[in-house]
This record gives sequence, C-alpha cells and structure tokens, in this order.
Amino acid sequence: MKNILELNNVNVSFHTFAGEVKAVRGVSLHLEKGESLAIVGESGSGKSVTSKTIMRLLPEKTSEIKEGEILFEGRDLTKLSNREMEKIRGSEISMIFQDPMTSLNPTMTVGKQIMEGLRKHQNLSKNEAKERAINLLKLVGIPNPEIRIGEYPHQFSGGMRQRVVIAIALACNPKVLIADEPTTALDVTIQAQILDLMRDLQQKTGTAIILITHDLGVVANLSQRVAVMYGGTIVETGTTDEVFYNPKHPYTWGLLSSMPKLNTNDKELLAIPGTPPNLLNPPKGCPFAARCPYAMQVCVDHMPDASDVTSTHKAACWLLDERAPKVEPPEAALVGGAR
Amino acid sequence: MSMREKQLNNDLFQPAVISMEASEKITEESTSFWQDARRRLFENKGSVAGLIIIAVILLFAFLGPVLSQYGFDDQDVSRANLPPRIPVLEKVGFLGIDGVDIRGVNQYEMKNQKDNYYWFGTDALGRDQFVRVWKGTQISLYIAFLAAAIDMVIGVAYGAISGYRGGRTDNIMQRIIEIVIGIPNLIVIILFILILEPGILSITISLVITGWTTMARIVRGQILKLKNQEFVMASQTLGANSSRILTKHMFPNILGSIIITSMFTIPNAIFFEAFLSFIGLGIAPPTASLGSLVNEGFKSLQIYPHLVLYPAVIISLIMISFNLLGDGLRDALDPKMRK
Amino acid sequence: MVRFVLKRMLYMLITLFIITSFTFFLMKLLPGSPFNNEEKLTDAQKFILNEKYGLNDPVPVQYFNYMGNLLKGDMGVSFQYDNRPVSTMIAERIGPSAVLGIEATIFGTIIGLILGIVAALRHNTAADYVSSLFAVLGISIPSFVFAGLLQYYVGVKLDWLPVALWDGPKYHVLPALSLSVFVIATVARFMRTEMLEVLGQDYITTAKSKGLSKLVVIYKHSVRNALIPVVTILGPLAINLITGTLIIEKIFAVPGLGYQFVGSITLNDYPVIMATTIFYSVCFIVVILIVDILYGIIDPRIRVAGGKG
Amino acid sequence: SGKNDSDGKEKASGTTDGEGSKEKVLNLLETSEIPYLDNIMADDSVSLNVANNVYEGLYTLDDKDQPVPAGITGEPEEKDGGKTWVFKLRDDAVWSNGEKVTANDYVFAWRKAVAKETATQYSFIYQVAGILNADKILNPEDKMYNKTDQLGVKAIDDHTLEVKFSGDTSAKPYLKAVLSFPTFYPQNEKFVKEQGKEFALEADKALYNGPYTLTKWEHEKGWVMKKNEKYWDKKNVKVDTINTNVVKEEATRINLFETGKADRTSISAEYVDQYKDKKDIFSTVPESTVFFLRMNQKNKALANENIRHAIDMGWDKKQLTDVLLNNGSVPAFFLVPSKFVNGPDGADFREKNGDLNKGDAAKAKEYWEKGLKELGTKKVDLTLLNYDSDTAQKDAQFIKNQLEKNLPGLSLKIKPQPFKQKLKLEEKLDYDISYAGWGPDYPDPMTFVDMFITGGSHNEMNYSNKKYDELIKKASAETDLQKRWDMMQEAEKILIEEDAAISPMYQRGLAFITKSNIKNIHNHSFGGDYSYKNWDVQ
Amino acid sequence: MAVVEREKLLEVKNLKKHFNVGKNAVLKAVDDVSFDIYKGETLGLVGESGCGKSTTGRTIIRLYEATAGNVSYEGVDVHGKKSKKELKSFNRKMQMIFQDPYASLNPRMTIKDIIAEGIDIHGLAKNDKERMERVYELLETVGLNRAHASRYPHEFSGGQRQRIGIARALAVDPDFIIADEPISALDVSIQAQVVNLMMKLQKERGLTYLFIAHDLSMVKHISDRVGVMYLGNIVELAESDELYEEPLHPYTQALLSAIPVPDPEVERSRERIILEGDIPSPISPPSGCRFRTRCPHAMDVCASAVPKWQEAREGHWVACHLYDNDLNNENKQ
Ligand SMILES: Nc1ncnc2c1ncn2[C@@H]1O[C@H](COP(=O)(O)OP(=O)(O)OP(=O)(O)O)[C@@H](O)[C@H]1O
Ligand SMILES: Nc1ncnc2c1ncn2[C@@H]1O[C@H](COP(=O)(O)OP(=O)(O)OP(=O)(O)O)[C@@H](O)[C@H]1O
Ligand SMILES: [Mg+2]
Ligand SMILES: [Mg+2]
Repeated sequence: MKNILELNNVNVSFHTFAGEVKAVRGVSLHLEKGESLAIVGESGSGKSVTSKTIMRLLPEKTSEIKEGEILFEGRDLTKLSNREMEKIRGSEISMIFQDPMTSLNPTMTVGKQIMEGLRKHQNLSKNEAKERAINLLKLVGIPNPEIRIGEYPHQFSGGMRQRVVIAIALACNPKVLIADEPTTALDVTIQAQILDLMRDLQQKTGTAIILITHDLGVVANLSQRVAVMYGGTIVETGTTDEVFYNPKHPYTWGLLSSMPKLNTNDKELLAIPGTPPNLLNPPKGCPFAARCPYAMQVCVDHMPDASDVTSTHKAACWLLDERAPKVEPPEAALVGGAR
Repeated sequence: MSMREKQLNNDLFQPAVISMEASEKITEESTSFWQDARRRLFENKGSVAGLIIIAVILLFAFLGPVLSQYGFDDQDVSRANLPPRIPVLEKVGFLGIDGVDIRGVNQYEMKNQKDNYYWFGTDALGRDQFVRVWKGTQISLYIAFLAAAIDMVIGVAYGAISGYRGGRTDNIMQRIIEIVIGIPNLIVIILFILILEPGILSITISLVITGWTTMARIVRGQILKLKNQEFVMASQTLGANSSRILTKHMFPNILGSIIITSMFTIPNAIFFEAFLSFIGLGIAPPTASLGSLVNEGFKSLQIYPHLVLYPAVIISLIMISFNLLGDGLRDALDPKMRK
Repeated sequence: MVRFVLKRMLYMLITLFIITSFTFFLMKLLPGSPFNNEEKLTDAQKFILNEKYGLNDPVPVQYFNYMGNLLKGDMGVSFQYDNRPVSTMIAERIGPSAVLGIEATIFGTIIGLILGIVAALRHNTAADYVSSLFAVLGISIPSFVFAGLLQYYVGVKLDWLPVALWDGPKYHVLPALSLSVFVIATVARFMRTEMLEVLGQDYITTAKSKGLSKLVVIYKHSVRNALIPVVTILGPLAINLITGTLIIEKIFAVPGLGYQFVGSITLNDYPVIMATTIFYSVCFIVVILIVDILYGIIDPRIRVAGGKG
Repeated sequence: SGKNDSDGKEKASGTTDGEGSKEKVLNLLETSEIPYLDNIMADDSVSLNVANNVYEGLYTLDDKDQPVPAGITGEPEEKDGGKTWVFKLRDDAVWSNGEKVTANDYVFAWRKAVAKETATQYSFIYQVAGILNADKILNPEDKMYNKTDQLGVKAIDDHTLEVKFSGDTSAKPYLKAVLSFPTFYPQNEKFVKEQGKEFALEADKALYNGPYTLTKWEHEKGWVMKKNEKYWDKKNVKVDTINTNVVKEEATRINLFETGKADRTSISAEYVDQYKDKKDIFSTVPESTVFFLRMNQKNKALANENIRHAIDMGWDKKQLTDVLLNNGSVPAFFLVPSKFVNGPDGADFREKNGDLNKGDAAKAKEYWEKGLKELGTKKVDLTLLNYDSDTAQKDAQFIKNQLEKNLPGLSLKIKPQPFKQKLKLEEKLDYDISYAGWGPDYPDPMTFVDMFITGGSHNEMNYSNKKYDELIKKASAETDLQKRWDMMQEAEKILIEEDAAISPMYQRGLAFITKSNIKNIHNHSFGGDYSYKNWDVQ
Repeated sequence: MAVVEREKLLEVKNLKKHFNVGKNAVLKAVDDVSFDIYKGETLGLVGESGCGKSTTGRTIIRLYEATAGNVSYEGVDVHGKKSKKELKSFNRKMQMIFQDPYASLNPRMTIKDIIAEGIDIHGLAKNDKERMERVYELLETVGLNRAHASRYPHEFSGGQRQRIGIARALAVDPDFIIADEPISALDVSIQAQVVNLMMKLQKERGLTYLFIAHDLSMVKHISDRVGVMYLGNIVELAESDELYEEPLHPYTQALLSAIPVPDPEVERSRERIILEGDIPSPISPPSGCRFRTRCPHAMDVCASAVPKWQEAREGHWVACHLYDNDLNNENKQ
C-alpha cells in the first residue's frame, strides 16, 4: 500500500450554542509516502479542522467526527483509544501550528519542549534527549544550539520560534508531518529558509508532508500535489502542475486570478465576490454556487461529485458534466506561460 | 456516471443567477449592545435562576416583615427561644419545624404558646425570628449593594485613572494603594465609625474606604491591557477624547471583570459587617443584619440551632445567586456568547 | 536582579515610613487613653501614668521620639502587659499564627488548585458544578460558623481531634482547616478561570500534538501558566492568614498575633499597635516582592521585562 | 521543668495515683493572659487572682471573705491611739529562692507602689488605707510628691514592721481587708533590683512566697502553678498542680469542659438553659458588682426627678435577670450589693435599706406623665450609651423595648461604643443614659456610696445633692461605726429613693459549670477572685 | 521618468521613535527615517515583521510621540502643539486602517456604532436618521450591506472586518489614509477584494495612501512608489516598477528574490538569495549598516560607517555603501 494516510468521506461537526457547525463535509484525501500535499482554500474552509481531525486534537466536548475513516498505515485513527492516539501523535504523525508566537509554552525552555516528545516516544535518557534536541536545533539552523536550548521562547525571534516548532514536530522522525500555515507570520526571506529546510528534510527522511497555506507561491514551491478546499469540502485535487496549469473548478480559478502578478500591471485584481457559505446551515448544493459566475440551476440543490479529469486530477463541479455548457477559465487564472 | 446524475434534468444545466444574500439571514431589528446584553442575560439559565432567587429573597425581605403579625422588635421574654413551627408543615415530622426543640421538648406547650406559630422560631428576647431574619436581609442586602456600588465608583475610577494616565501618575497612585493596604484597616474603620456615628452608612463607608484597592488594581490591569488595543488607537485617530474612550471603549470591555470582582466585594461586605458585630462595632441594636444574626445565634448553636440556621442559609443563598448572576452577567456582556 | 531587589527595598522603606507615620497619627486619634479603665483614674494618677510613658509630650514630639527609637530598633514596651517589650511579644505570637497560616495556605492552595483544575478540565459537567458550588459556599459561610461546627462535631461529638488549645501538631488540624476554607474557595475559583483560559491556548495543542498524555499536559503546561494570577491573590491572602486572624485564633484559643492586634487597638496599647502595623506592613511588602520574584520564576517573560540588571 | 509540666497537662484532672503519691490536678480556664505578674502593678482580675495565690501579704481572705493573718504571727500592736500599727512577721515565711521574707521587703514594696516611676493604677489603695503621707506622695502638686521615703512604713527589725496611718484607723473597719490586697504584698528588694526591667516578665523572673509558685508561663496561652514546697502552710494546700489555659471564646470553653480538658468555666445565659438542670455541675455565685444606668442630668429631661423615677421603675428588672442574664444575677433596687458586708450589728447592708424605688409600670407611667407635664413636652428622645458586648446589647434592647412600651412618648436609641470611647463619652458627659457597673475596691459600702459625691471622679452624671455630700463626708471621718453605717444607708436612700440619680439594674451573678469532684470553691467579693489554697479535688 | 512637480502632502524628516523597555534599554523601533508623500499617490512601505513599519505609521498619525524629527502635513507640523479644534480637524484629514482586523474593532460595539464613531465625534450628522444613512452608505461603499449594521465584529470574516475598518476611516472623509498591513491577515481572494476597494476609493476620492505591508507582490500592485525598511531604517525608496526591476540594496534584492511565485515551474527553476542569520535585535542593532550582519556584500566600511541616504538614480534613493558616491566613484558613472 502506497498511501500512508487516507481520509475517506470524513465529516466533522462542532456543537455550538448556535447549532451544529458542519466544518468538514465529506472530505476524502490520500497522502503517499514521502510526498507533499498542499491544502489551499479560503479562510474558514476547514483546512485546520481537517488537519486537527487527523491528529485527533479537536476539542473533545464540542466536536464530533460524524462519519468517515482516517486510515494511517491501514489503522483507522478515529477508532483508536486516547492512549493509542498519544503514541501516534508526535512520533508517527506530528504537526506544526500556524502561529509561532503562541504555539510555544512561554514558561518552559525551548530545550525541554523539544525533549518532551523525545523522552516520551523514544525512551531516551535526559542526556540523550538533550543531545538529540541540540542536533535538531542545529538541523533547523539555529546557531549556538547548546546555549539556546536553555532559553525561553520569548528570547527567540519569530523565525527562530517557528523553527523550534518545526524541530519539535520533527523530533521523532514522524512519517507524516502536517504543517498548518507554517510561514504565514514570517517575512519572505525567512519563509524561504524554512521552505528549503522542509524540502531538505523531506528528501533526507522521506517524511510525507501535508502543507496548509494561503500562499500559492509556497504551494508552487514545495508541494507535489494540491487539494483545494471550499466550504468544508474538497473542490479540486491534483498534482501541482495540474491544478496550477489546468484548473477545473471555478473557485480554483478565482483563487489563481486574485493573485497579483509581479510581471503584469493590471490595475484591478480579480476578486471573488461575496462571502463564503455559512457552515451552520450549509447550502444543499455546491457551496461555491452563490459566488460562482458560472453557476447553474443544478448547482443550487445538488452537490456535485468529484469527477476525474485525469487519474490524479479530480474536481467537484457540475461544469465538468457533459450536459453543462463549456466554460473556459478566465485569462487571469492562467498561470505563467503554460498552455 | 452515477444514477443520480442521470436523473437530473437537462434544464438544470442552464446558467443561473444565484442571489448572494440567499445564504445570509437578514438580521433582526437593530439593537444596541446593552439591549443585546439584557437579552443574553435572560437566556442564561444560571443567571435567571440567580435572579429569581434574589427576587424571591428581596420580595421576602420586604414582604416578610409585613406578613408576620409581629414587629421586628416586639419582645416578650415569656416566649423566648422557641424553635420554629409552621402550620401544616408541622405535621411533617422530619422537617423539624414542629416546635419541638433538639432535646425533644415541645417548647410551645411548655411555654403556653400552643396557638402561636413562629415560622423561624424566636430569639432570647422572644422576638419573632422570621421578621428579624427578613429585616436583617434588607440590611445585609443594602450593605452589599451599597458596598458594591461604592467599590465600583471609587475602585473603578481610581483604577481607571491610574491605568489610563499611566507613567508617573500610575506609579504614584500604585504606591498610594500599597500604603492604604499597609495601614491597618481596623484602626481606620474604628475611627470612621466613631466619627460618623455607628450605623449602616458608616460601616459601609469605612468598609469601602479600605476595600476598594482590589477593584482598583484589577481595573488598572485591564485598562493597561486595553490601552494598547488597536480599537482604542483607532478611536484616538478619529479624535476621540479620553472620556469617550473610557466610557465607550474601555468600560464595556472591563465590565465583566468589574462584575466578577464585585462578586467578591459583596460577600466581603456582608461578612465584614458580621465581623464588626463580632468585635462589637456592628449595626446598632435592635436592628440586626444577617451577619449579626448569625453571629449572635451562633452562640446558641448547640441548643437553639434555628437561630443560626435560617440567617446562614439565606446568606448562602444570596451568595450563590449573586455568583450565578455574576457569571451570567459576564457572559451576557460578551457578545461572542450570542446565540 | 540584585539591583531590582535593592531598588524595590528602597521603595519599601519609603512606603513603610509613610505607613508608620500615618498609623502613628491615626492611632493618636483613637478615643481614650491607654490607661482609662472602668476604674476611674484621678487626674494625678493619669498624669503620673502619662508621664511614665511619655504621653504628656505633644504628639509631634512623641512622634519624633518614637521614630528615633524605632531607628535604634527599639519598639517600646506594652502598656497593657506590664513592661513587656513589644518586639518579644510579637516574636512570641507570630509563631502560632504563622504556622497556622502557612499550613492553611498550603493545604488550601493544594485543595483549591485540585478543585479548580478538575472544574476546568470537566468544564460544564457535574464535577465543575460541584466544585464551583463548594467554592461559593466556602466564600459564603462565615469562617466562625465553619470553625464552630468543626469544633463541635469533630472535637466534641466525634472526639477525633482536640477541641482547642495549642499543644502540638494535632492541635493545628481544626483551626488550619477552618482557615483554609476561604483559601480553597478563592484559589479554586481563580484557578478554574485561568485554567480555562490556558487550556484554550495554542501551546496546549502543541503539547498534545507531541503525544504527551493528558496528565502531563495538565501539570507541565497548563498549571504553571495558570498559576500567575493565582499567585497574585495568594500573596496578600497568605499574609492575612499568617499574620493572624482574630476569629479563628479566638475560637481555637491559639496564642497568635491576630487577637493581640485587635486587643491592642481596643485597649489603645500604642506601642503594640505600631509594632504590629510595622510588622504587618513589612510582611506585606515583602510578600509583594516575593510574588514579583515568583512571577519571574513562573514566567520567564516577566523576568526579563522586570529586571535586566 | 517543662517536660513534667506538659505531662501534667495531658493528665486528666482530679487525683492520679502516681507511685505512692497522689497528684491532684486542676485544669482551669481564663479569658485573658496575665497582664502583670508584679503584684504591685496588678490591676485586673487575672493578675490579682494569680498574685493572690503565688504571693502572700500581711493578711489574706478566708472563705468568708474575712481578713486573717497570713504573713504575720498575729494581730498588730496598736499605738498612738490606733494611728500606728506594729506587725510581727512570721519567721517561717520564705521566698521561693530560700531567702526569708523580711520587714524590709514590705517597706521596699510599699515605697515602690507609690513611686512615680512605678505608676501603678492601684496606688490609690494606699490612700484608701490611709497610710501616712501616701496622698501627698502621690500628688504631683504636693511638695512631698514622689518622696517615697516619707511613706508611713518602717522596718523596725527583720520581723517587725511599723505602719503609720494618717487618720484614726477605727473609722476604717475595712482596713485589714484592704491590707490583704496584692498591692500591699512584699517584694524581695535584692531580687527585684537584680532583675531590673525583666522583673516578673516571665515565670522564673519572680520570687514567690504564696501557696503556689508559677512554674510555667506561656504568654497568651496559659500557665502552670505548682504547690509551693517552701510555703509555711503547705500542709493545708491540697491541690498540687493548677493548669490554666487562656480561652477567650465561650463556646470553646464549654467544649473544652465537655471534653474533659477543663474542670470549671463560667457560662453565659445561652448555655445556662443547657446546664441548669445538671445540679452536680451547675452553680451560680453572686458577685458584689452592681450594674446601673447612669442618668446624665445635663440632659434637660433627665434633670427632672420624676422622669428619672419613671425610667428607673419603667422596666422589669426581674425579667432581665431571670430570662436574659439567667446566671444568678438578681434584680437591683440598690447601689450597695447584698451579701457584701455586714454592719457593726452583724446585719447585711440590705437588710435595713431593702429595695429602693421599687415600683411597677403603672407607677412609672404616673411619674412619667408628671415629669412630662413639668417639662411641658410630650416626647422625649434619649440615647443609651452602651458597651459593645453582645450581652450588654441584648440587655439594652430589652430595656429599650420595655421603657418605650411603658413610658409613652419616650424614644430610646441604643448607641454601643467601643469601651474606650464609651469611657471618654462618659467623662465628657456626652451621653444621656449609660450602662455602667461598679465592683468594690475594698469591703465597705463606702466604695460604692462615695462615687456620687459632687465632683467625684466617678460622678460622671452631673449629680449633686448637698445632703448626700454632707453625709458621705461625715461618714468618712466617723469613728462610731454604727453611726457611720447609718449615714451610708441614708445616703443610699437619698441617691436612689429620693433622687433616683441612677437606675440600678442588677447585682451580677456568675454561672459556672464545675466538675463535681472539685470542692471548697469560694469566690472572694473583692481582690483576687480565688484562694486555691482552700480548694480540693476528690 | 518625467518629473512632474507634484504637491507634497506629507513630509517626514529624520523621524525617530524609541521605546524604553526595561532598565536602560532603548528599543529603536524607528531610527532616522525621512520620506515624502505626494498628493494622490500610494507609497508602499515593506519590510519584515518588526522592522518598524507600524511604528512609523503610528508616529505619523500622532499615536506615538516622536522621539526626534518631524512630520509635517500640508506644511503644518503634526507633532506641534495644537488646540483641540486643530487636533480635531487634523484627525479628520488623516486616518488609519489597522493591521489586525480582529483587534482593531471593539468586540462590544455593533458595526454601526463603530463606523459612526467618527461621525459622532466630529458631529457630521445632524440627527440619528442622517447618521444611519451615512453608515449605510459607507457600508455599501465598502461592499457590505445594511443588514450587517447591528452585528458584532466577531460575526464577520477577516475581509469583512477589514472593510469595516476602512469604512470607519472613510466616515470622516479623510484625505490621507495610513493603511497598516490591511491585508496581511487575509487570504488571497479576500486580499484582492480589499485592495480593489482601496484602489477604487482612491480613484473616486483622490485619496493618498501610505500602504504598509510585507507582501511585496501586493505592494507593487497598489503602490506608486515603494520604500523598503530594515530594522528601523528605510534602506531603499523608488518608483515601484523601478524598484522591482532594479533593486539596488542587497536586502531588497534578497527580499524580491525570495517572493514565491505561484507557478510551479518558475519555482522549480528559481535561484534565491538566501540571507544567512537572523534579524538582529532592535535594542542592540549592529554598528554601521544594520544589514551588514546578513549582507552577502558586506565590507569593512559597513561595520564602521552608517551608509548615507542618497539618490543613487533619479527618484531612486538607497542607503548602502555599495552605492556610496565617495567610496566607489565608478558606480556613479
Ligand atoms: N472549536 C470550534 N467550534 C466551532 N466552530 C469551529 C471550531 N473550530 C473551527 N470552527 C469552524 O469550522 C470552520 C473551519 O475552520 P478551520 O479552522 O478549519 O478553517 P481554516 O480553513 O483553517 O481557516 P484559516 O485559513 O483561517 O485558518 C470555520 O467556519 C470555523 O468557524
Ligand atoms: N509600544 C511599544 N513598546 C515597546 N516596543 C514596541 C512598541 N511597539 C512596537 N515596539 C517594537 O518596535 C519594533 C517595531 O515594531 P513595529 O510594530 O513597528 O513593526 P512592524 O514593522 O509593524 O512589524 P509587523 O510586520 O509585525 O507589524 C518591534 O521590535 C516591536 O517589538
Ligand atoms: Mg486554519
Ligand atoms: Mg506592524
């Protein structure tokens, strides 16, 4: 089996005062050994929830995995006990969180925070763990790791903190690394360093990466495959080239068009009008229908299935139906000189 | 192609305009923050329960003395120390309100009071406890409200000025607080009570003179936090003056903490008054507060438990309901809790 | 750090000086003389007594005399208890008060923390409500009622522990327990709020994502960070307990400072009032300093901001 | 030794069979620490009581409160027509360090008592006793001020003490009893000087010559007295060890009694109901302390005699003592308490004077209306200055309620004040009615009746009656004891029956619960409360 | 480039803003910055997180007192003493859009009250009805609808919140808006909405913007001229096209090279200038040129001398020893 991780029809809901928030609705994904998959999509489209679902880190009382299975090396993570899950977290699958400023415990030295996972999963002695932590810090490019290991997060700059978070995630050589917007808070030069670092690691250790980001540039840089999420569902997935050069879903088109291009001088960006759907009461049909310039009557009431474009490329859009009118993606959605 | 898709009518595949507003509920009539807060308050079960208990206690506090045929200072030592006895309920033996004291003697028969009912019993001077307890409730509630109110005025104003002005003003004001805390408040209180004639007002004022520091410190902390919030700066750039910033921006945001802090002021006030009765500086007899009733009745706990039981239960009820209400208020003031 | 502490010390001395002066003059406003008892004294007797204790001088002179002696470390002798030096009196009394206060604080804090943590972890469940109810009751039942009930039921009825007096460890249990109720309640309430706050922080998720067990996440990551505000309230609270509480000391016949202080105020025993005030203020200010230092230990961010020296 | 002492405490009270010997132990409670172990400084009941048991002077009180020779071998030889007394000291009286108690010890102590540096509040007792020059030495205005060597006391030799009085001693039937007061006890000069400032600050910083020695004293906590093995009369001392603990809270005292940690405690009304049927442990003791309402005649209404009569009669004293106080207190229609002292005829002071100004509500109302008419008003607003204690509050509420009910138009406000403030207000005559009490300084009616002479330091109510002043003045100098007695009785009548200057409330009684195996308990009506020497444990 | 004499709206001269942090430690958030903004233009300001962009903006609008230097708006000193009235009118002319759409709206105020705040303060509406009309109008201007008026900030998406912030700024009809990273917290499609809106408003109302961001592609899109900041200094300032085509300062070069391009093929083949090391602390910045610790071209002189702020080409200012006229004369030719 090539797939190290497989999500089949995962549905996640939150129970809130206002009612049930259906944050993730029927997401299916797969991740192969050593590959990197990017998840892009609008804010609130369910990217983080999906990744936390895999880690089983959603708030226990208010969230619920309503349906679906998450297969990790063939084991269904949704069925594991907390104990068993603790063994997987951090050692088999680990995660990098969005905000380096808040995802480190301010009252614990950086070294301790790295060593914690090591000592738990690899049964290292204190000294061994420390040595390994120093190595990790060196690996993520922090100078003087022997000294910095005893310092607290606030003594590190944002970029360094993010690298510490990465070091924590990498500590036990996980098979899957989920990175939730790992570079959003950083400036481009540091972002570049971190992306290089992640690529390096992937090549050295064969870790599979799920990368969540808004930045299509980062996607283009790092990932082999892309999944585009909208309104709690995956609307398009494919290899990076397929999605960038031959996007099939109008939302993907919208995304690609709204990027300003360094080499053009268009005065107006192509924004997607309107607001995302209310997940408390998601539309019956295609979640994007209300904002889609190509919407048809069918989109309102019927959820499109994912149809294959190629064996690796899928999109969930009625436009792919043979009965639908043929629509070309807008000029602005065309990336680079391709096609 | 799936069955479902085949069944779809071709007509559906016509471009359609889908209203953007379709998924948006048009909101209710416009309400202000305070109206909203009130509504949220009444939607909260806990706070409604708290409110109801307070209302019932208030009702009794004012109606109780009227309901009874006895005045709160009607003495008759021939009926001293009668245990409670309530018509009808006296038949229900285990309730212990049948006029039989803890030694198993029916005191009503002993003291020739067979036709009388003292719902909460009588005290050593033969006064009806029912009336006295509710009168005492009036006084305790009055003290509690007054103390909370004065605390809110002095403490909040002091804290707000200190925090908002910052710098030297803050430094000096904080030193003053340290000094105020350092001076034994018993001396201050005794002096106050002597200057102002013992009575509710002097008790309350002396209490608050020394008790506002906590509130001031909490408010100061909150203001310091808020001061650098961007929404406050935004208001400054619009040209708002300090009073506007304080009342419109800071106050609604610290009200929650203020309320929670007064939840400590209220019991403190009630018990401080009781403590003053303990050292003989409390309310002038024959008036009594719940605190002084408990204090007095406590001595005969072993023989006449009813003297301490009822006032103690009512104090606890008041505290619990205030706490429920306070928690509810805090939530109500947070629009995020809105349904 | 050292410079920070030194500077704070200087501030402390100034604060202390002001408190001492204030109290001195306030105290002089208390009605009556220290010697007036039900036995009415003749003017001659009053004169002689006042002469002996230097009370015939004008108040400012008394003030300077007092401050002068204070600088020499002489806090004077009690008016009420023969010529007993006030410093020894306080030294003798503080023992039991401090022991009780510390025991109550430690016990109360531990139980309070546990209750608070449990309530936060089991947010909005029965455990939460029970612990909250306990906390509210702890605040709402007067300590003397609680103490009285404990004394009667545990001491007299069950005869498990001594009713009162001060003669060894088992005599500490009931008073310390009574004192701790308020601590438990306060700590529990604060801890619950703080824990809820901390448990929502990102770094808790990070900790969980390392595969740490729930217990480790709680005691290594949550508790410590929730502790800061708790420490803030605990400082003054502990001082209040440690410097003696009138009611509990009275009920359990503990020879402590609290009762002595109230007594000295009602009897106008000026030197004792002053000495106790000074003692109390010193304790208080020192505790505030300790709390500040503790902050630094608990939260390294504050350590840097507070004192770079 | 500390170890033994704490062992003693753990032991149950009563007699314990040690190896061969029986140890008798008493466990007592006090409400306050010992303020003064120095007998000269002692001015409160705890100090006086301790002094009474660990020291001894010329006289001591027996269990009928009669002065009996203690440190002396017999009655003194009277010279100069009774103006000089010569005492023979016993030569088996020793200090706990083995030194003999000498006449010089008395001279030293007495001079110390009147010295300005000592400034004891009880120095006035030397004036009461009429020791020669005491009044001048104590008067800052007098030339002789602080010249203590002028005091009328002299050591003739080690065992002979000569005391000179300023007046005729026969006008002072109470003189010997006064000399039993701890302020007159001797002190060992050498030891006192050695200890300097430390003297009597700790148990081992004092010398004892009484039936007991203080062996352990933990301030504010308690103390231990042991039988004095060097005491000349030790064969009559029965109890070996007396442990006393300081417990201020009544409920606690009772709980300690219940758990056997204390052998005796006083109880207040709330608890009397609980114990009054247990005859073997419950007892009440009348005290010689009388409580009364002072009526300040600076107040226009209270300046009216009828109003005062009405107020005195307008409330039910019996209900107060029986229901509220409930501790053996008796209603007072007098100033001089009953069972206090007997006159020359052997009859109690009260026997002849009986109840004064006793009336009922109806009579009170009569007086009241008459008074109101005289005042030309229908309404009288008064405040009642009160102690801040709980019991006093209750009493005041009762009186308020009764008076307001029985005297239409009266409104009485209760104003409880901290003790010191109350005293100050009284001193400044800044009150209408105040709740006050008086206990005797010496066993004679004079200690009560001379309070209210015009300008007297205790007359804080603007009361003045020439006839009264005259009677007191004459009585003080009268050597015919029967005449003197009659004059005092007449004065009391004027004060209460004619003038209704005060409204007596009650003569205080105390209720106690005591283990049934404790015997021979007697309360002294003045001075130290108890002589443990006479007590026994069976 | 043809130099049209444009009207200066804002002049910033040697502006410094230092914060006292702890004992004797001074954080030089902005250290000697000078630039002009012309009427009707958009000046972009880029630089990494913490380099002092927001501080510059806030000092300009008087939220912070300047430590040194001055700012003049239409020739009037912004930081000078002002009467209440002058201050008010100044506040109407200059407005700010805040960086964080979550923190910049009072969570306990409804949208209508937030937007109407400026109207209330300056008394721009005669009565309640007029006030609400204005609010609705503004809501529609920024692409929200009137139904939103009585909701609370947390009920909006980031993009919507940012628009509320814009509406609030527009409520007082300002001439000049400082937009402090108005888009950083938003996702691409929403960024586009906001940028479009801002540009539309500029066209319609002739607004002038100081546009602060660290996203270079977006800045290029919106700005006429761009300034690059590094650790409290402006290191380069030029017309945006010029800057992107021919960056002079090594830091600008590195920044531009690091922008990821949303094109997998380009990304695969791209060469980046990777900067070594971390950003030094603004409390103890390196001597001389602050960038020297990370600069691939660092020379000895960089450690000793602070590079001059000079016009290397026409309209293209840079502070770097590489372009120092005196040091390397050949560069001038
Ligand atoms: N704890 C929660 N309770 C209720 N709703 C939640 C919770 N967490 C997330 N949601 C909702 O689930 C939806 C998806 O959220 P998610 O965090 O996955 O978005 P995202 O795609 O990661 O967005 P972003 O790019 O802003 O991080 C949102 O509508 C959000 O409001
Ligand atoms: N009020 C303040 N007190 C102390 N230091 C401050 C304050 N405000 C900002 N700073 C510091 O000044 C420096 C510049 O901050 P500034 O907010 O201007 O950066 P920025 O360029 O806007 O960064 P970002 O892109 O993260 O918004 C930072 O090191 C910051 O920590
Ligand atoms: Mg997310
Ligand atoms: Mg910024």
